[in-house]
Amino acid sequence: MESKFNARYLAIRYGFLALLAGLLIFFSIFANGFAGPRSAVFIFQSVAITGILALGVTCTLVVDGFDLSIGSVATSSLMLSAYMLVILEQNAFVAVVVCLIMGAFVGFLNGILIVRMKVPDLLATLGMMFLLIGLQRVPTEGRSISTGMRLPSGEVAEGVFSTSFLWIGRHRFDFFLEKLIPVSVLIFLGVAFLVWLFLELTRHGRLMYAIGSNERAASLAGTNVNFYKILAYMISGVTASIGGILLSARLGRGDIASGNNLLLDSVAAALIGFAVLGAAKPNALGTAIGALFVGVLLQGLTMMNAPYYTQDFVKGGVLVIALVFTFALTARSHK
Amino acid sequence: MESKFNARYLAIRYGFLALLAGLLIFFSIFANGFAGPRSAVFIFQSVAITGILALGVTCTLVVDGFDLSIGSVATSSLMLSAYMLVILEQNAFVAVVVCLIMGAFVGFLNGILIVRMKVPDLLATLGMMFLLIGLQRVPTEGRSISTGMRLPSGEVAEGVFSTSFLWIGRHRFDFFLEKLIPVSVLIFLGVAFLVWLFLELTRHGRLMYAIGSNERAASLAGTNVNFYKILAYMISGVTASIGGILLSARLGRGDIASGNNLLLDSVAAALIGFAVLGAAKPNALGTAIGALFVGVLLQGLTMMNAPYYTQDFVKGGVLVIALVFTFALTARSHK
Amino acid sequence: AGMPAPLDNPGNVKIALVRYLSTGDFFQAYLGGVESQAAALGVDLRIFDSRQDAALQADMVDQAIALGVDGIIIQHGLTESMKDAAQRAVDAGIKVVAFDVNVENSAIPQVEQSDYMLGKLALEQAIKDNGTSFKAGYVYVPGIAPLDRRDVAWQEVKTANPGIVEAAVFGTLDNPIANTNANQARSVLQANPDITVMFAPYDEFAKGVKIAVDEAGMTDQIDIYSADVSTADISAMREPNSAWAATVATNPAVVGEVCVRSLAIMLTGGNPGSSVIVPPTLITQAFLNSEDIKNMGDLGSKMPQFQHADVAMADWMPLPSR
Amino acid sequence: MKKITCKIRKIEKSFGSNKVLKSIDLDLEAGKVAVLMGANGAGKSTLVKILCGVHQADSGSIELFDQAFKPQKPVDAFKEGVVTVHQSINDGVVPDLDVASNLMLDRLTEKEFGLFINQKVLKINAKAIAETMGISINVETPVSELGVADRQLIAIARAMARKPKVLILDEPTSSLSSAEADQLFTVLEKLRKMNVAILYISHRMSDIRRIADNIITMRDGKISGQFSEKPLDYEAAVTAMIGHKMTEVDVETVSKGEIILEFKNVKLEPESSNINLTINKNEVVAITGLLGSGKSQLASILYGISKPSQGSIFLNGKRLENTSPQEAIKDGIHMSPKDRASNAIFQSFNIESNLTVPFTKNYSWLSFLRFKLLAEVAKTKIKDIGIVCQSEFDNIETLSGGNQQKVIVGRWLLQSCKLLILDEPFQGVDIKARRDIGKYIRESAGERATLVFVSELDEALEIADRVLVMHEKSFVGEHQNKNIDLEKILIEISGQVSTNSKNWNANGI
Ligand SMILES: Nc1ncnc2c1ncn2[C@@H]1O[C@H](COP(=O)(O)OP(=O)(O)OP(=O)(O)O)[C@@H](O)[C@H]1O
Ligand SMILES: Nc1ncnc2c1ncn2[C@@H]1O[C@H](COP(=O)(O)OP(=O)(O)OP(=O)(O)O)[C@@H](O)[C@H]1O
Ligand SMILES: [Mg+2]
Ligand SMILES: [Mg+2]
Repeated sequence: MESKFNARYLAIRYGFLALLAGLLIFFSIFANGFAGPRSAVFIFQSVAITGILALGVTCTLVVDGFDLSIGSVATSSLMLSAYMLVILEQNAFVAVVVCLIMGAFVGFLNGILIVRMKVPDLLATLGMMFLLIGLQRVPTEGRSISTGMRLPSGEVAEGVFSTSFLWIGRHRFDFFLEKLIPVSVLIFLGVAFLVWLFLELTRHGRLMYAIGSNERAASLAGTNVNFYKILAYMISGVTASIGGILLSARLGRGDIASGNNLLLDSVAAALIGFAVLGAAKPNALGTAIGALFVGVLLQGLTMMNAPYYTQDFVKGGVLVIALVFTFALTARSHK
Repeated sequence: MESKFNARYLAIRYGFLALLAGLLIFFSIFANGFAGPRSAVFIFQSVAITGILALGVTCTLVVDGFDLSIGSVATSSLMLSAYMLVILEQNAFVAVVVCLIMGAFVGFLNGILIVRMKVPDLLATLGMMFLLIGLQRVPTEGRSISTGMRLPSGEVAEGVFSTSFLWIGRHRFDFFLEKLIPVSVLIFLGVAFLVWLFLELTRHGRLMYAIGSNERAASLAGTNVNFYKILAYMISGVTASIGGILLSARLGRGDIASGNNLLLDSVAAALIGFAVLGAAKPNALGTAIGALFVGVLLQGLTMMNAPYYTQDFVKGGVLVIALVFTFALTARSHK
Repeated sequence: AGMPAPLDNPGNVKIALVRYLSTGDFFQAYLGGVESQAAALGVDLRIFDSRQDAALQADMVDQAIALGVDGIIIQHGLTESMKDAAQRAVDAGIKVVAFDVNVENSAIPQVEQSDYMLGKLALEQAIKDNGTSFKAGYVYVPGIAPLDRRDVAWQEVKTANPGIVEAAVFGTLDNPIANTNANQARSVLQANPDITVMFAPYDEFAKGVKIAVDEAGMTDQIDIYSADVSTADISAMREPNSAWAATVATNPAVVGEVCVRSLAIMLTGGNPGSSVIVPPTLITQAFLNSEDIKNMGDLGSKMPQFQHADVAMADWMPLPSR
Repeated sequence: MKKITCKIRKIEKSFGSNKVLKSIDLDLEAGKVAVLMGANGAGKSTLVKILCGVHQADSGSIELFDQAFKPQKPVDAFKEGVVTVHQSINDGVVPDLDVASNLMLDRLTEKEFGLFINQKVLKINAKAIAETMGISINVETPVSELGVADRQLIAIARAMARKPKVLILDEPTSSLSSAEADQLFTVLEKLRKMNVAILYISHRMSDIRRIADNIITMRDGKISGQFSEKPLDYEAAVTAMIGHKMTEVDVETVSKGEIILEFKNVKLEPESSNINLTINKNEVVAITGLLGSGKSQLASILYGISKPSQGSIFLNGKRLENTSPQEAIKDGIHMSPKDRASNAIFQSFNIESNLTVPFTKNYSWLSFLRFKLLAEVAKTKIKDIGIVCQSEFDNIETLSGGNQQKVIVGRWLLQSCKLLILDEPFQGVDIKARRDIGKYIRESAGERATLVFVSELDEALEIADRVLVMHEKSFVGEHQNKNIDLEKILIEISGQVSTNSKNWNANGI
């Protein structure tokens, strides 16, 4: 860190945020209906689920891992909660708990595969992904789960998505304005805060970064590497299952087609997070901002009536430019 | 390597191949129509495109990179070839050359982003992926390209997929049996052979492995690291565009499609390749066999009339078990 | 010009199209229909694309409400996620029509391309061509609403005709759909070389099956029956010796127009009826060949019922220029 | 007459606001070994990196054979015949490839090699290169299975085989023992005769005495002295290097406390002889021996990483049954491992985080890190062991090699323990710092037993109360550090004593 807080330093640290601010101003002026508290809440809500997943991936990135199974964990949790509610006719609490346990268990399995069986992380989680994609469709033979559906046995499913479960996905708290803040946004913010707290402020977080930096050294310094790695994957599994629960509560049905893009979008958010505040490493704050960044961009483009394919294009373009900017600068200053 | 060629050594080296053989035998007995030369050719054909993409990814894995853009490069090449043929009314040769150049150029851009702009590989190629997904849809405003389509200008596109272009996707060479071997299979085998030759037997391949293992050391020993990294991404871009051309020639139209599954399947193949012959590192032979493995599995299950969701499940399950087996053993023998 | 209020001043009327699905020819053509009818009316159209994110789609309805639109078209989606959102729009005094999604609301007319009828007509043609006993392959991925509705027709036909044997069910939505299904169909044909009919009630499936049939050299033996149509499908059906015998389709552009017209009627205080059905049309290979139809435009001009559906009409209603 | 091969003039280099090189003038003569001495962080490696194209000078010029020489990247220097063995051993080898490819790595980058690799020819050539440095490893072994010493030998052998015109060796012997070092010196003799200009950087006086033709000393980024009159005045050189006279170390052996560590009939390998050994509180015991004599293996056993082939070890009378470093630390055993780059450094961390990693528990409240406390602790330790840095928040990668090593040793001195194990703690540490650290370790030795594994005898003599000698996984000698019989130790180290006895007892005579 140099004494002169020069232009480059500022660019690295705040370049990405400046870009975000620029986008916000641009859209506020040119996109009709973009500015305003409700629109802001939409943005948060639209990225809440990917954001939560991305925070989990961030934890695995910190220990130098990678979790490709999050998307499928989320959809499994979506299907599982629907199964619990509609077919097994359980209440909301049971459904939520079972989903969280499922997420933790999948994360645990991933972790065991990686630390005990020494399967490379990409490979282990990829296998898990395929496994779950198949598994989640077995109980209903690939059908979506909704009240009144006919089961393979011929019976009709009588359970319903209880109001308390739907509350998770649909309730909005008053906050200055009436019915402003959805539960999912609060959960997103809560998860982001917790993951940030954990990674940045606790010794466990620091040890996880140590493992990501040099696993051998961490182990020789007395860190229980296996424990922390498994923990990272369990966090990732749990956050993904939270994402799935939120999705389920919003949809009100176990829809097998939903959640396709969760994996790539959350990976994108976590990776964009590298660029925030010039961190150049996985970090919770960056991930949350990364997710919001994508949300702002898509919302703005939608408001400007851009066709869907230009949204991908602009998303990619802005991403590349923003990142080139940040990383090229960071790299140079390290020379 | 110990003197005793013991059971573990054999298991590591040939376990995966044994599993493949086991599957072949199983399906030959239980899946009606599985055994036989035509069926074998289908398997090759069904994995030709993912296999070719996977070989490209392998090259980027070798230099410790990763290319997430291959799926979208392939679909871009699909659209571009159709655009060249149908709308610009070019001949097959021009269309193929332009697609290959496009692939090389995208790879070059990826490489530049990574080596010059220091953008982490996952991030650079992810951005490129979004960019291409959007870009490939812009010229036709999200429509598929086929002869007779109405252009945004109001004109009708008169160009056709020429027979010589379709030949690439549809011709079959006689080989003992009449019309047995499709062009795409030959191309797959050719690409596999070339990539294998390049990685294993040339000094360039060896240097690329050196870069993947220790970039700094390779650079200090005089390796032009940037050149080889860019080269790896260019190979990956070119192979992906070959995949796209084959797809286009098989479909006979410029089909708006996402390359998500192409991406995941080819990554799977490349990663499974780690386990083949106990290599525990990216390698061309392994990748090709990995692709075939997935092909055999899917073909067999389809022939046994297994519902589509069990296919994912079995794919994931066999993958995980095979890999646990291989990696757990490899790790233990390294102790 | 001559339209009832509030359309007498159409520049001040804002309508929103809230989409669940957008990628692909059908949806692009549908959008084209919506746009051209909206342009003919002169209203301000806003498009919200949720890209298959059902939760986001519900949010988008709320966004449209916040924007103060006068009318909303909900295009596809899930009943469960859209029901409440649609109700909120109705509560806000906004006119709403829903296309291909049942939002369980009596104030909201349902525009439908009857998926059941699509399947039914295609299968009737198959029976006409092949008799009531044949060995069939069926392409189906459960859990996708329109495919599930088409499946109902298939199940009925099967029960009604015990001579029809379902030799294999396969299908996948893995991208690129046509290519992946071609691979599966190849395997199926290899395992069941005596199949004579392929029911592939989605044109991407049909395309895949056609590739497989061509590659297996079984074009003479097999007939493919499908749903949906596009320019590319027309050329595939018309290839020499094509196995693709018939498809049943509604013109997606027409569906789009009907949606906007229904909404316009509601805005002016009228009632298009609780269910607006756009009738499907049977398109056979023979017809395409005899009329030398090359693209969707030709199809429209040779088949007036495909070009324009006389539903949701009013005498003041301006139509898009052809 | 003098034949100047390489003329360095007015080279300046800064990293940010840190001015590292201040107008360096230096001549390298053909057929001469110029030894560059300087405290940790003086700027030696930076100068080397400028010469070989890793860094570019901010100003100044270099002439090679009277031609301007400005390498932009390593290849440029290579092509001109400037060959470097870098200080960081991991910069020299590619672990996933086999020894043969590693030895031939630079050849592989050349067009002349041809497109295809003939594995047989590659192996033959590699073996030839290996022989120059007396490397006897199977060339098909992957380097990842080798220890630091072998890796360093590979990097050196490759450089030697390049037929360099200017050869730069940055602490080449830092992880070699005298036998391998001797091999290196033999080869250097040969190169000297072939008129190669050699720049040799080392902190080991024994090396310097052995091969220096002239000595250049650096201090704070400036040349502080040049010595070329024979006989070379080593004492003056050291003075020029550290800025004042070096005080002689005189180890005052202390009275020992109670027994802390006890080996009972321990065998490292089934064939090696029994070890019976006690280590006491308050004493510092150095264990020395050749490469591969089993020092690190012994350390790893104490630290719970591996198990002895038989026998038992007691700590404070309790049998040691650790299976991981974590458990060892809980028992009060601290170990600073050798090979800091692979085993100790967290590259993305700053100094403070690197120092405190094992003891975060002590500096946190309900798992929350107490950042102020951490910074204070780090600051104190930086002062205690004299780490040259700008602040405790510097990234560890920006430190010079020796200073990185100090951080790693400092890490294990943060908290008191029962048994402190230091494996090659002075790797790359300059003489003065070594003495300072040694003094610090001795001063703080009161409440624990201390075991130091070193392959340099000098280092052992500077720090220890007692010196033990290992050879082929067995102990062969024990000496109180008072009027030590150096002849005898050297004989023991080289393994020329008969060790017929299958039992070996050392209980501090
Ligand atoms: N990449 C870098 N960025 C910032 N500062 C650096 C960098 N490399 C070295 N320095 C600083 O330059 C100074 C000189 O370091 P150098 O490595 O040249 O020392 P050295 O003389 O080789 O020491 P040692 O004997 O410990 O190897 C040190 O203060 C170090 O902190
Ligand atoms: N944990 C272990 N288990 C089995 N063998 C080991 C272990 N550690 C080292 N060895 C082997 O024992 C031999 C002695 O190595 P060790 O590293 O202990 O020697 P050393 O005297 O410490 O040498 P150095 O100076 O290189 O550190 C080497 O051949 C090494 O491969
Ligand atoms: Mg140095
Ligand atoms: Mg050692």
